[in-house]
Amino acid sequence: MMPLRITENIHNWLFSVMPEGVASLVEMTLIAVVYLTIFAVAGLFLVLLERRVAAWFQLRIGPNRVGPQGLLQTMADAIKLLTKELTGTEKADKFLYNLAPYFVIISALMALAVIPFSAEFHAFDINIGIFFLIAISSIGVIGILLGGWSSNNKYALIGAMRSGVQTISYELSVGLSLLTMVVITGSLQLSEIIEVQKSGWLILQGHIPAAIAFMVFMISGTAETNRAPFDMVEAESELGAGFHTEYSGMKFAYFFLAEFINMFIISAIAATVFFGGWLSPFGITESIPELGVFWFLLKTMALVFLMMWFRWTFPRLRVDQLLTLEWKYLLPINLVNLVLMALLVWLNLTLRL
Amino acid sequence: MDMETLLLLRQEVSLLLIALVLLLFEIFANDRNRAGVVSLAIVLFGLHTALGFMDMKEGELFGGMFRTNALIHMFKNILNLGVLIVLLQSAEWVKKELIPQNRGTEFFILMLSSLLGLQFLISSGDFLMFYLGLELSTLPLAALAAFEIYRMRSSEAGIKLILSSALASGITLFGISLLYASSGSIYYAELQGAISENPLTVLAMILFFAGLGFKISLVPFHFWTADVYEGAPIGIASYLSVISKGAAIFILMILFFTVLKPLMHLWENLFYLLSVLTMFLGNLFALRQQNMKRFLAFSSIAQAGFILLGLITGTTLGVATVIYFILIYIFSNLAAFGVVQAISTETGKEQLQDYEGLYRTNPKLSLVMMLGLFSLAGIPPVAGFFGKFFLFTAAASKGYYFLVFLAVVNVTISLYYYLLVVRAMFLRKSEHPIPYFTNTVYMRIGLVITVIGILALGLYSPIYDYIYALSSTLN
Amino acid sequence: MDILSLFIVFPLLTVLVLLGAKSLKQARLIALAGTIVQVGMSVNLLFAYLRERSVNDEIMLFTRDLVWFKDFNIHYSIGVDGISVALLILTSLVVLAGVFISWKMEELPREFFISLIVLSTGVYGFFISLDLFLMFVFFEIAVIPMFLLIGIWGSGPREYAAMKLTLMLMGASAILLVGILGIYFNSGADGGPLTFNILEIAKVQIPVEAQKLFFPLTFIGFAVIGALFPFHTWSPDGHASAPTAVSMLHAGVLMKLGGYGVFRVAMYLMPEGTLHWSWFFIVLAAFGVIYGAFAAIRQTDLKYINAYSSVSHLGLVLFALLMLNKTAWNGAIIQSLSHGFMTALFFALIGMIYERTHTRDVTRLGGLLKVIPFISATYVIGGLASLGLPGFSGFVAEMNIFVGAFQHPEISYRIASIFAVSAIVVTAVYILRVVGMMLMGPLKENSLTPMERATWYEKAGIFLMLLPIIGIGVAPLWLSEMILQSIQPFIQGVL
Amino acid sequence: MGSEAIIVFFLAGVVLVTGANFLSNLISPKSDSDAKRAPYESGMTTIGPTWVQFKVGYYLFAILFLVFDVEIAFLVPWAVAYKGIGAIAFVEVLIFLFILGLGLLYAWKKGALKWK
Amino acid sequence: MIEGISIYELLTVTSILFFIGIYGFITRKNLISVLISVELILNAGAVNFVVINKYLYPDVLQGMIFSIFIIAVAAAETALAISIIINLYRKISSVEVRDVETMKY
Repeated sequence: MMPLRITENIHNWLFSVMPEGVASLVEMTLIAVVYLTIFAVAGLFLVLLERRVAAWFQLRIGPNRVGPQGLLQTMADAIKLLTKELTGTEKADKFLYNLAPYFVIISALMALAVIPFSAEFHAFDINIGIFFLIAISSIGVIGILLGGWSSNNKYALIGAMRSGVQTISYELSVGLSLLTMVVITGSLQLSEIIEVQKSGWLILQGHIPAAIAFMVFMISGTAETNRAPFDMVEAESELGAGFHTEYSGMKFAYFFLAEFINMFIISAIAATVFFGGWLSPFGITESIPELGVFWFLLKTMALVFLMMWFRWTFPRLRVDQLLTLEWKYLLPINLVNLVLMALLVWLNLTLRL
Repeated sequence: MDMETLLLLRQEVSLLLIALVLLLFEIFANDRNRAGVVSLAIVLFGLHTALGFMDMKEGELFGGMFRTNALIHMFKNILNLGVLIVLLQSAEWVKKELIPQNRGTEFFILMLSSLLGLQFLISSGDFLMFYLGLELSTLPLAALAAFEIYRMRSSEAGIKLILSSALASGITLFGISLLYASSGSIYYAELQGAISENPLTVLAMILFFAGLGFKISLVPFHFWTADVYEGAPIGIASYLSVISKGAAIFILMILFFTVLKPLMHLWENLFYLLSVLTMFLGNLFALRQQNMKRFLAFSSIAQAGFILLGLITGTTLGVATVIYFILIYIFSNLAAFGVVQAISTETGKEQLQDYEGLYRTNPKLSLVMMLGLFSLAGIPPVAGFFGKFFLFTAAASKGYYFLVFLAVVNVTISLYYYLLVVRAMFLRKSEHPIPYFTNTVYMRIGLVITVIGILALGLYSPIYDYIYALSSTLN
Repeated sequence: MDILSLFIVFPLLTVLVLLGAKSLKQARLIALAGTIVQVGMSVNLLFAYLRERSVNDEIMLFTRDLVWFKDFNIHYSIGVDGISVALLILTSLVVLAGVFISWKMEELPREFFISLIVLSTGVYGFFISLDLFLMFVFFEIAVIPMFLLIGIWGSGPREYAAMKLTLMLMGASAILLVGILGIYFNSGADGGPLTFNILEIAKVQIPVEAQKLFFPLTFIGFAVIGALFPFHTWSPDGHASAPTAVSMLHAGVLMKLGGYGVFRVAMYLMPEGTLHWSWFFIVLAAFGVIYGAFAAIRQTDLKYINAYSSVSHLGLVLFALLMLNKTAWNGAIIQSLSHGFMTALFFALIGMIYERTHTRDVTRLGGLLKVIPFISATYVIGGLASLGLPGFSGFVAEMNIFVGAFQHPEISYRIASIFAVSAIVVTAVYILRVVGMMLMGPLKENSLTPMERATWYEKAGIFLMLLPIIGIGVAPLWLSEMILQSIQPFIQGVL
Repeated sequence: MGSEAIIVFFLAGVVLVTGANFLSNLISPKSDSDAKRAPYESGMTTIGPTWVQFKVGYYLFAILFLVFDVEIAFLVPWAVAYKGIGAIAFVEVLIFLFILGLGLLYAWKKGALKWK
Repeated sequence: MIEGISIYELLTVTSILFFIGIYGFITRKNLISVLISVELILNAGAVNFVVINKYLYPDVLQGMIFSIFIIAVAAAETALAISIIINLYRKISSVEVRDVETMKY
């Protein structure tokens, strides 16, 4: 229990040396700093991972010069981006143009807040966790739309519109597949969802419908993060860089960062909802809760890897194929699946260990 | 979800089923049998209307959200009948305009959805159901108003309707929230004892009134009326003018006579003022209209002012006379709108001067029109007279003689513009009269029903007695 | 079917049959048959009434009472007394004469006769109803066909006239409605059930304050159709534009509704109100009498002359009614009848003259006695009756009125009476002026064309009007007796 | 942590973006030219206005999304409460989804799901 | 319930929101802005319900449920209004209020 006690210790210590208001302020600042760090580190790490995985798939080495095994490559990229000039387009809507990154970053950050890294490492265990996640993740698309629209660039605009139609379409499937699982748990609170999984991960509890829901969730989650094969938003061969064509330097980095964090979030949610989050498989390390973070990250990274795998496996979809996939396949499947799950729960056919 | 529940919801369920059947029809229809939707919808809805006359038990559902009793049930039947007439009268237009564009089914589905909303509205037992009913009845209408997508005016009507209705319902909503704040419930039954006079409740009542005032097109909320009536397809205009208005008045009456009864000394004055304003404004604006639809729009504003005369009483007599008047008003206004519809569908003419010499070419249509207008004006022996007379009696029973006096002055003003139409049809001769044409079976049935209603409702008194007997259950 | 309901049902049946008529010939035959039967019915009613009256001293005879709207206590309640019977006979005769006069109605004949008969139904119903609501219904039924009759078949500014007439009369009826409602809500004796029945309300004392409030409303409501000054303006325009038969019916019958209503409703039910307001309305009525007479002098259009003389004569009726005594009332009712026949006769004759000369302008006519002697002669007779020559009905009526008026104890009323009497002189002036200009003297251009003598149907119409004028004039006591008998209960009520 | 966490994270996001922007402004080079500010259009000068009229398909999907998103909003409470209610909740959601499914079918049939 | 903030402050906020909506509805010249104003009014109502429910009558969830339905209805309303506005725009290439005032009195 050591690493988790730290927070409590700090908490107690803070409140013992300072007046209450100041203490909580400091504590909050600490939390913010910790999460910002996670945010940045995760982002940088994922970018690196992506490049390495891509290289691995293509039988190349990938970044390997900066730092040991190229580990500092993305760090260097970040510094480079920081020093780049910030240019803007003429006639752009300056206010919205500058506002857009806030939307994407804040929504990603807030989504991160509700992710349970472990039983104790959980900043914001709200009772409507999943609902909150669905809600907050749809704010990101506003940033994308604003960015595209305010850039005064046709590519950006088209990219943004495509992104809009794609994100909102697939959001339905994300929501519905998560709801399918909520039917089993009867709760939206992420900690409770994990609690339920102590008697078996949900993907096992709900067997067939849960598997369908998982697949749907991964597909639509990938689409929602605008990743390949659903990346016609930023299809470089058609649209330059898509909605962030006119963003440079640090401002571009925000979108880039947010995209990877979103990928992490999607994977984390999938890991939490379907694979028991920080629970160890079959409870093998139940006695050592410190390993929760490890299990959580392991599962998440596995799913992240899966998403990267998609990228190099499937060709990019055309916009009509993309919408057909969602509206004519995923959505009806999801609706039926929901009913199936409801039936399962009603008839008590779920599996419990 | 047992049988008894379903039986209480019978009207709504059957409406919903019809809408779904039509939806299925649309999904599986092909180009050849698409036109069949008109007959299908009308026959189904006719059955629904006929079945509605079966007795229904009294009861509550969903913990009091939905309630029904003989009075509400009867009013639903009135609405059904009205909508049936509207559908019959619109059949030809749908066939001519919408079926080729492949949009015929939607017309019926939206219309029935709106009716469904109204039925929930008048059956509501709490403000949530009330709000949902209100919105469900308005939104499809906005879509319908904008239904002739190739006409600018139709879109204009649609946007005006949706924006102003949204404003009104927003204000109502705010009023409901304040009412909820002051009394802690949204259920009528619980509110009934909980309302007391304090500034918050009064404010809540006034705000709440806005939404219904909008639907009834009382004067501060009437701005949309004429434009929407003119721009929207005629069937929609007639629906707006009678069905949705009638239902709104009915629920307004229920709410103000039961829930808000403790504030009666306040809303009496409010109604008094609005009644006078509405009558005068509606009538004065109607005087100068040249477009038949606008003309009927203002006339229907004025009629709303008359209806307030009955609402002001807060008694059983008021309830009975108002319902009776609405029933008559449905028939009269639909007769007038029906003729406008028939002529517009056939020739596209909607101006008053186009009607000159109509009697010499289309005597039957002009007779129907004359009956309808006389009924609207309140001339015996057609039904409208009885409706108005009883409304005035209701107002006079509370001692509002001066209000009645103002109302009769308005009746005279209104007679002038109704006679303008009669003058055009009967007195004038025209170089280019509307040529003779025969109506479709549906239109004929639609018009004949209205004529029977206009002639029979007043002279045949058991109808009023029945309404009166049911009305006494409200208080 | 009782003898009175027949008066409503039969005309409606006639209308139904008329709907099937294809041509002018069919239409006028059906209308003629229908109206002849109506005359038969009314004559039959007269004898039945006289028989019944000798054994029965109820206020109203042949009453019938069916509940209509029970919550409002509205009944289909009918019954007649002598006054109603007399007016019913007047109506049926004028309608029949109207059908004769309209023998050559070319334009939309079917609709014309239907409107005419609907109008007469309204009038019949009005005269026989004992229920205020029913009365009001028939009142409006009688007014509305006028719009079509003047608007479609009229001449000159017919649309304007039709609109003005309809709106003024309907406006009046609207005011009347307030009055009726006022009466209704004060008709419950000590919290008893409210009623529209005239006889029952008469038994109840309506609170004096209410009477003072609602009497003027009711009075004006009815008096407008009786052409009370200053609400008479619809009448000349309406008459001038209306087709002949309609003018006859209008002046002969419809305007009587006013006097009858004032008498039977306003004054009977609200005696205190009457006493309180009578001075005001007497001034108006007297002024109307004089004004009508002087206005008639100034006119050159025959119809306008007759219209203003109607205003004058009917002003006299209201004037007499307000004098509140038996003799005056008797005179008022005889005046109603007499004026009904007389003015109908005039309008019929004016119509015939117009048909032949195509003008109604007196200054352009002259020497008609030479070319159309029958019509001219009857015009002279009508004129003499109108200015109150003994031997004709006008004399009996005006005699009674002025005698009654002078019986009034108050000096101010007598002064008003003197003014009203002076109108007779003026009447003589305008009647004789017209006769002199139009019938005597040399022929003028409009009179030169060869003219058709009066046809058989025209003569029939004229005789129908002429006979009662002479009849009343020669044997007034018979009529007076019937009327006085009927006035009796009113006397007790009012005085 | 209570609900104030959300404010903390919001502020953290604001601080992050603002701070990084500030930093970047501090250390990045600044030069300005017309060419730099011109919108990018594959190396060509831009043609016509940028904010072009979009095909209606986008809006169509947006509206469809609205329908189903609101549906999810209603399903959430249902899903949470489902276990405790049982049969009746199942029937109700069946009706709900049936009507929605018909709506989807209708949109399908009408070609609203086709990207033209 | 938020500590340190009483119902009065929250209701003041919603009232301000409400009147901003009304003001916007009357003064805005652009149909979309008008629509947004209407949404402000609706949201003011929705927030009101939640606040009142939470602060005054926390036992029964009437207000909460109501607000969910308000959101749904507002969505439907917006969808419909936007569709009509798009249709208008396709015809007259404008979403200005003055351009959709062809019918007057």
